[in-house]
Amino acid sequence: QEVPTSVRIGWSLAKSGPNAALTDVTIRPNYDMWVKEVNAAGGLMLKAHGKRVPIEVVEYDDRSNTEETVRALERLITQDKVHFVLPPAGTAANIAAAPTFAKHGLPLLGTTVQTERAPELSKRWPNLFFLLGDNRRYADALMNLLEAARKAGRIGDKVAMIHVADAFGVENASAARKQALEHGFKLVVDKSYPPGSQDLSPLLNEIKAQAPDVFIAFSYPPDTVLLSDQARVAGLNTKVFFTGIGTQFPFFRAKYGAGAEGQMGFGGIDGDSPRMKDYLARFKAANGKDAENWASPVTYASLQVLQQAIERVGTLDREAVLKDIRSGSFDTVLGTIRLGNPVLNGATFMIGQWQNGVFQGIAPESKPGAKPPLIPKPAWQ
Amino acid sequence: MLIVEVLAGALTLGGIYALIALGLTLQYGVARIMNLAHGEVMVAASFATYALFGAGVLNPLAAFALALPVGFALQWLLYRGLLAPLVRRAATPAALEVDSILATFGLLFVIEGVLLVLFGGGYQSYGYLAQGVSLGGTAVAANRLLAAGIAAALCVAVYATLARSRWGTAMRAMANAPRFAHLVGIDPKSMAALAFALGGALVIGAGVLVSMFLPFSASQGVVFTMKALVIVILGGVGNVMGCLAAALLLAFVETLVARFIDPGLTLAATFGIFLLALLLRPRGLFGGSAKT
Amino acid sequence: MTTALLEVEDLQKSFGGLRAVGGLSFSVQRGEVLGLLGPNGSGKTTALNLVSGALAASGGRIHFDGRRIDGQAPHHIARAGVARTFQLVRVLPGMTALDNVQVGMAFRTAPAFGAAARDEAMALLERVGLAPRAQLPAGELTYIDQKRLELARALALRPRLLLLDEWLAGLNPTELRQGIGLIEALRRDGLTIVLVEHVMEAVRALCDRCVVMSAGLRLAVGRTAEVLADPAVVDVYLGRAHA
Amino acid sequence: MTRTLDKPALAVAAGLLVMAALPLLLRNDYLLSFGINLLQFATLATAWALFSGPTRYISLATTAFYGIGAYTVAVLGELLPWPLVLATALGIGSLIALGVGLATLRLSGVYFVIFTFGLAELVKQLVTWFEVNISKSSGRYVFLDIPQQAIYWQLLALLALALATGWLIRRSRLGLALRVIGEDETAARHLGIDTTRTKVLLFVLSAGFMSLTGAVIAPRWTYIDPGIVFNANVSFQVLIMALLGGAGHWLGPLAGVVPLVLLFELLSVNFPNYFAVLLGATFLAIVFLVPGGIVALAGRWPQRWRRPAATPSLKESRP
Amino acid sequence: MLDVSGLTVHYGKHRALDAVALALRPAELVVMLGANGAGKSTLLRALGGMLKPAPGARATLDGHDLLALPPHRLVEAGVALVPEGRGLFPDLSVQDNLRLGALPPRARAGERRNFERLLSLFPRLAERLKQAVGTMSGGEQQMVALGRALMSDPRVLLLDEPTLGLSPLMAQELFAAVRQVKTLGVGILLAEQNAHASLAIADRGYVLATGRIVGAGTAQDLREDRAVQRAYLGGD
Ligand SMILES: Nc1ncnc2c1ncn2[C@@H]1O[C@H](COP(=O)(O)OP(=O)(O)OP(=O)(O)O)[C@@H](O)[C@H]1O
Ligand SMILES: Nc1ncnc2c1ncn2[C@@H]1O[C@H](COP(=O)(O)OP(=O)(O)OP(=O)(O)O)[C@@H](O)[C@H]1O
Ligand SMILES: [Mg+2]
Ligand SMILES: [Mg+2]
Repeated sequence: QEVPTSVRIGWSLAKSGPNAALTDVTIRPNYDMWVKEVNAAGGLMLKAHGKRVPIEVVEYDDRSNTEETVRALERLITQDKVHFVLPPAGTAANIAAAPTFAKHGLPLLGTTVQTERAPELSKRWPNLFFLLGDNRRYADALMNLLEAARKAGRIGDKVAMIHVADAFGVENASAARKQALEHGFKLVVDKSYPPGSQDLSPLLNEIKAQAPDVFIAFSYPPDTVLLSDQARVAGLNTKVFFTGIGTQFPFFRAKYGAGAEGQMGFGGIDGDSPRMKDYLARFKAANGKDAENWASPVTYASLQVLQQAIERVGTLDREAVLKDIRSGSFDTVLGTIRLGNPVLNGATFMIGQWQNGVFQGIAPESKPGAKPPLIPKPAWQ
Repeated sequence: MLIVEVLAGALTLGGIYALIALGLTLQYGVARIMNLAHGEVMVAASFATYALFGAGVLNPLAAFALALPVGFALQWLLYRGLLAPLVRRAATPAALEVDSILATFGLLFVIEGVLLVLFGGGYQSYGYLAQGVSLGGTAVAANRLLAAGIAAALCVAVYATLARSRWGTAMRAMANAPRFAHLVGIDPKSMAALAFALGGALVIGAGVLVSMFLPFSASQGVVFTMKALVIVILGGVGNVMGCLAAALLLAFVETLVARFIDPGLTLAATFGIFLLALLLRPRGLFGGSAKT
Repeated sequence: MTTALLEVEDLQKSFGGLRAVGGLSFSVQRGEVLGLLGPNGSGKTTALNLVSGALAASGGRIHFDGRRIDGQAPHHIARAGVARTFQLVRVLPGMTALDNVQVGMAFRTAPAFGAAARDEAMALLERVGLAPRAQLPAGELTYIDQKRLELARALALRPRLLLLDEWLAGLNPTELRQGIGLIEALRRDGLTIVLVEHVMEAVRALCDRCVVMSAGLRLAVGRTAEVLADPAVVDVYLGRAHA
Repeated sequence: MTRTLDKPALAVAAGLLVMAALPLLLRNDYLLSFGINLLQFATLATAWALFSGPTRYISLATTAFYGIGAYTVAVLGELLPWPLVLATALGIGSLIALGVGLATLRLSGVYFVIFTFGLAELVKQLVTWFEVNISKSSGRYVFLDIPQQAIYWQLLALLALALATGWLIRRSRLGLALRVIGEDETAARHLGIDTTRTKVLLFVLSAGFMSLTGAVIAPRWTYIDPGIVFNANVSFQVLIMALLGGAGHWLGPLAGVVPLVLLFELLSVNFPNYFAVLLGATFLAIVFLVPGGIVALAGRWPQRWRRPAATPSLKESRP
Repeated sequence: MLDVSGLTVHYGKHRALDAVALALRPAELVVMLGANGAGKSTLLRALGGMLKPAPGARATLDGHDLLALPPHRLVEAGVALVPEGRGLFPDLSVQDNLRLGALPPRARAGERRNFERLLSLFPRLAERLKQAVGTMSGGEQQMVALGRALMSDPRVLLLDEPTLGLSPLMAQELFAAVRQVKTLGVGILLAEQNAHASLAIADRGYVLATGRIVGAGTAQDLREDRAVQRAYLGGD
């Protein structure tokens, strides 16, 4: 068998358009950093050839357009003859990519894809993995947390929930709605708003008038900032204040500093884990900025999975690598993970909270490293 | 209480809309450049403010004061260098429209691309004057209020100039029938450059103001361009008063719908109102009527 | 019904607060040339616009050949046999003169299209004196030639009623004589014509009867010579020099 | 009124035949998907120019119809046989176009342009609202096992149909009516042209092709939501391509689509990190170097070679 | 005052004016006669800056070179053109249109006086100051156009068929007004098809045919010239 001179790895990311932010914050720094690290170590160790082989990257920009994604992937696979392809950015792109990955027997370790149909989809395309887990579990985790707080007498049962009007918002909201009602919470506000809103104060004022104990917003980063800003102005300070995606972003801390204390969002990390600390430090050194605290470590972990599977198999045989991914266990920044179930639950925290400048994982509370939530959240400052 | 809340919300939003749209109305109405890069220019100004503020060089208000003259100069150069040649060669207004759409579409990508290279694709946001100010019992963000105030002052100044001054009348004449401008001693080229630069300065100013309270990203410009276009058209091309009224109308509709009907329908309502208005008044709310 | 080809009763049109036409009535007999006169802004063009369907009337009735046409779309009226020219010419600037005329033939009740229509179109251009410029883009013709082209195009519709809005304006006396001759010839061919005109020489030469409007109302109607001698008409319209 | 095929029409027909054979000869996934992209834009731009070319009404509603087609597939794809799904997409798209066409008759110029843009946004917002509040979901899955080749051929057939329609209309009285409307709508009305019917008919026809394009391409994405299928960029890209080629000629849009799709591909393959800047710069360069569109550029030299046509035809024009 | 020589204008290959020379004195009314297509409008448009003449042309106003000026400077230099089609701003009000006439600095001082004089000349405009010009009748627009030109306090007034579309009464009034303007010292170059009426008020005239000046003389001489009578006065 011919010895490869390089391991060709390809990706197509949204470098412009609406998903560019996701690419920029969560995905690309990890891809770049991983390639750099692997190559600094001499490359991927291919046992079968008895040597380390450096990674060679082929990358494209799909401009946040799924049609472009599909075409770029096909180009990567058939023209550029890459050995492996890393996932694109966002739910739509990952799902659009799934048939192509499947057709070419490539593992798709999705880290920016979230849908309530994850279990069903991973059956349809067995090489599709959901590393962020089952969408519905997030609502579960949040509601369990609230339930506990209510039992402890720290909050009442009035919940105000808003969500951005797209798949992400709708799915999270409907799961949360169902859970909230099951747990006996009262939904005093339950509304959606269009993506790209420039003023959410009418909504916040309406919510304030209801004086809820809990505020939940399934929002995108710009809305998360807008909501956080406008809630401060409106003086809406609920005992639990959940916003996200975006709360876990480093720029959130940069912007609000200590003012972010107590605000909750998706994700979270174990602030005391040495491995995580090491990852965050390396990330900062490599990219000159802090890592995001949810999908970013997961993305890095997915790369570690791929790397370990390839090195364990020792060749670039896709089928063998895929098999190893399904059966093996992997040592990652998130701890040890196994992908027997393609929908990976519990690898990452689902709910986090800013505590002393760290976006600390607080739920599920059973997860090692979880800290108790800070409820009620301190006043805005 | 509720009235104040709605009023404050609508007016702050409307002020900013008006400023953005006013810039476009000058560029499109007078200089005849359908500027698709309008929003990107604005976002670029937001990024520049962010960079300057972040580096501790300027606070946003100082940046705003600087933005107007600098923006004017930059946009003047842009017109003279890039667009004037197209104006010169255009045989008909329709040809100019096509050319300016194509050219500013290119410009849109260039600006967005440069921003992507410089700042990446993520959202940026900084805090400045973000505390609330009590206004008749409702808290309004100081930065929004300030921005709306400045925007309103600018709009009134521009409107008064256009409506009352001789120079403003000349500019409206240019908007109406540029081919005849020279008959009354207007230099169409410099008037167009002036209008374009003034419009550009306004939108750059708007970019600075908006950055105080909205997160922004490189890919976001087109949202503002389209909103501005909708307002300009709703008000009637080249009609400054119409433009201001349309901006306020949309802001009120958005605020009211968000507050009393369903926030999910704000944009639908915006476009619904826009389409309805055009169906009833095909040349905008305040558009002139042509004679057969 | 009457034998009148066109019957206008109590026609009204307002623009905002301005009553451009306020209760105008007149009729046009078959084969006659009716002059529609009046000071500037008295509503003549508006009246033509109402008859041809360019504007919708705010009140009143219009009958053409016994059928009611007010409220109908302009293309219906055009196909029914009413052709017009415009005070401010509207040729199709990007098309040749010949094509302009051929367009007139393509959409009438008995359409002619393509090569079949060419000869007919050339004949019409010949008739208005434009044959040598048949291949020029209409936008490059002089104002007067554009007017001629408009007439040829209107004739291409094979109308029964022709509405001419100041078609003779801007001709020098020699050309005016030719123009008058042309309209006379059209009338001889059986065409009925409504002539809005300020050129008195033409009105006197061509019109059997005249309607004089003032401020949207009918000021006078009758045989041309009588109407033009009417002191009220002299006062508001003709001025002493022409009386 | 000559219905015989002229030289360009023959060339185009031959080109289409060659394209139909390509997937059988090349068997390359990437080229196939590139071909699909090319055909998609070619069909959209040709459909766009059917209406907008001669009337000079610039429409930005492309994405509305394209999205309607795609959504129809997402909703009905698994319930009905494929031809019926396509027919439904065509029906819905045409019906909406009929309503819009009738409503927008009084609009002209830039008012029409922005109206159509607003329309696309409104459709997107309403679909979103419906999905969020009534269907309680926002993304939809299109699990249809339609092979890529089949998509390619369907698009090719659609393009051929659109081109043929454009070619026939040019030669018909309808085409003449459209050109007159483009020149002077008021005059057109007084020349016996039913401008309303003409415009609406063409608008519906053009929208029908767009809806079908959206429907045919949808199975490629697997997952769609309103943000994806009602993407305003599609309208703009189509507009730019058609304008660049020259919308007044029935082959103009094609002349714009081919180089631009190639250019997009070239830039995104070679300069993934500077795509936007380079694309913008190329656009500017094109505007300055190719005034009047590619058809005009191409039209310059053949004229010198060809003898003047025996029968003078109606001159082509471009908005 | 106004001296023109060697004025040649091409539209593409077509030569519309061929080495035209003419002169105009202050307070003089000169009429241009010619069949349609003779080049009258072309001449006025070239002098008014709307067309660029071929090299070799000369046009001076009191010695100042007019052809060196960009079109928009001509008004300031004292040349006002009322073109065919009037060249108004249709969406602007009558008042705004008139006010724009006084845009050039030279006209500012006399603006009030000119405005008042205008309104007494055309009382109809006084009633319609707020109306958008585009909605006025053809004749009303013609008044606005002439009025706007007069507001610029011109030394030379170029009028292209100003009575086109005016009622007989209005045309008389307009000619009277033109004569009055002349007495203010303005030189007027008038292109008119209505040869009778224009020769009646003109001092001199030129005859244009296919772009060349083929005849010139006092109004009296021209009226009596048999060729002119045949061609332009409808005589036999
Ligand atoms: N679209 C319109 N909007 C507002 N006013 C209008 C409109 N069209 C015409 N008018 C007004 O209606 C009146 C009649 O206009 P019309 O054009 O019919 O006059 P006319 O008799 O043809 O005059 P002329 O002889 O000068 O052409 C005028 O006062 C004019 O200003
Ligand atoms: N824009 C143009 N393009 C090409 N040729 C033109 C253009 N304008 C005028 N011409 C030609 O120039 C010649 C002179 O035209 P001009 O308009 O000066 O005549 P005129 O004496 O004013 O005639 P009229 O009495 O019809 O107004 C004509 O032969 C005309 O066809
Ligand atoms: Mg009239
Ligand atoms: Mg002339």
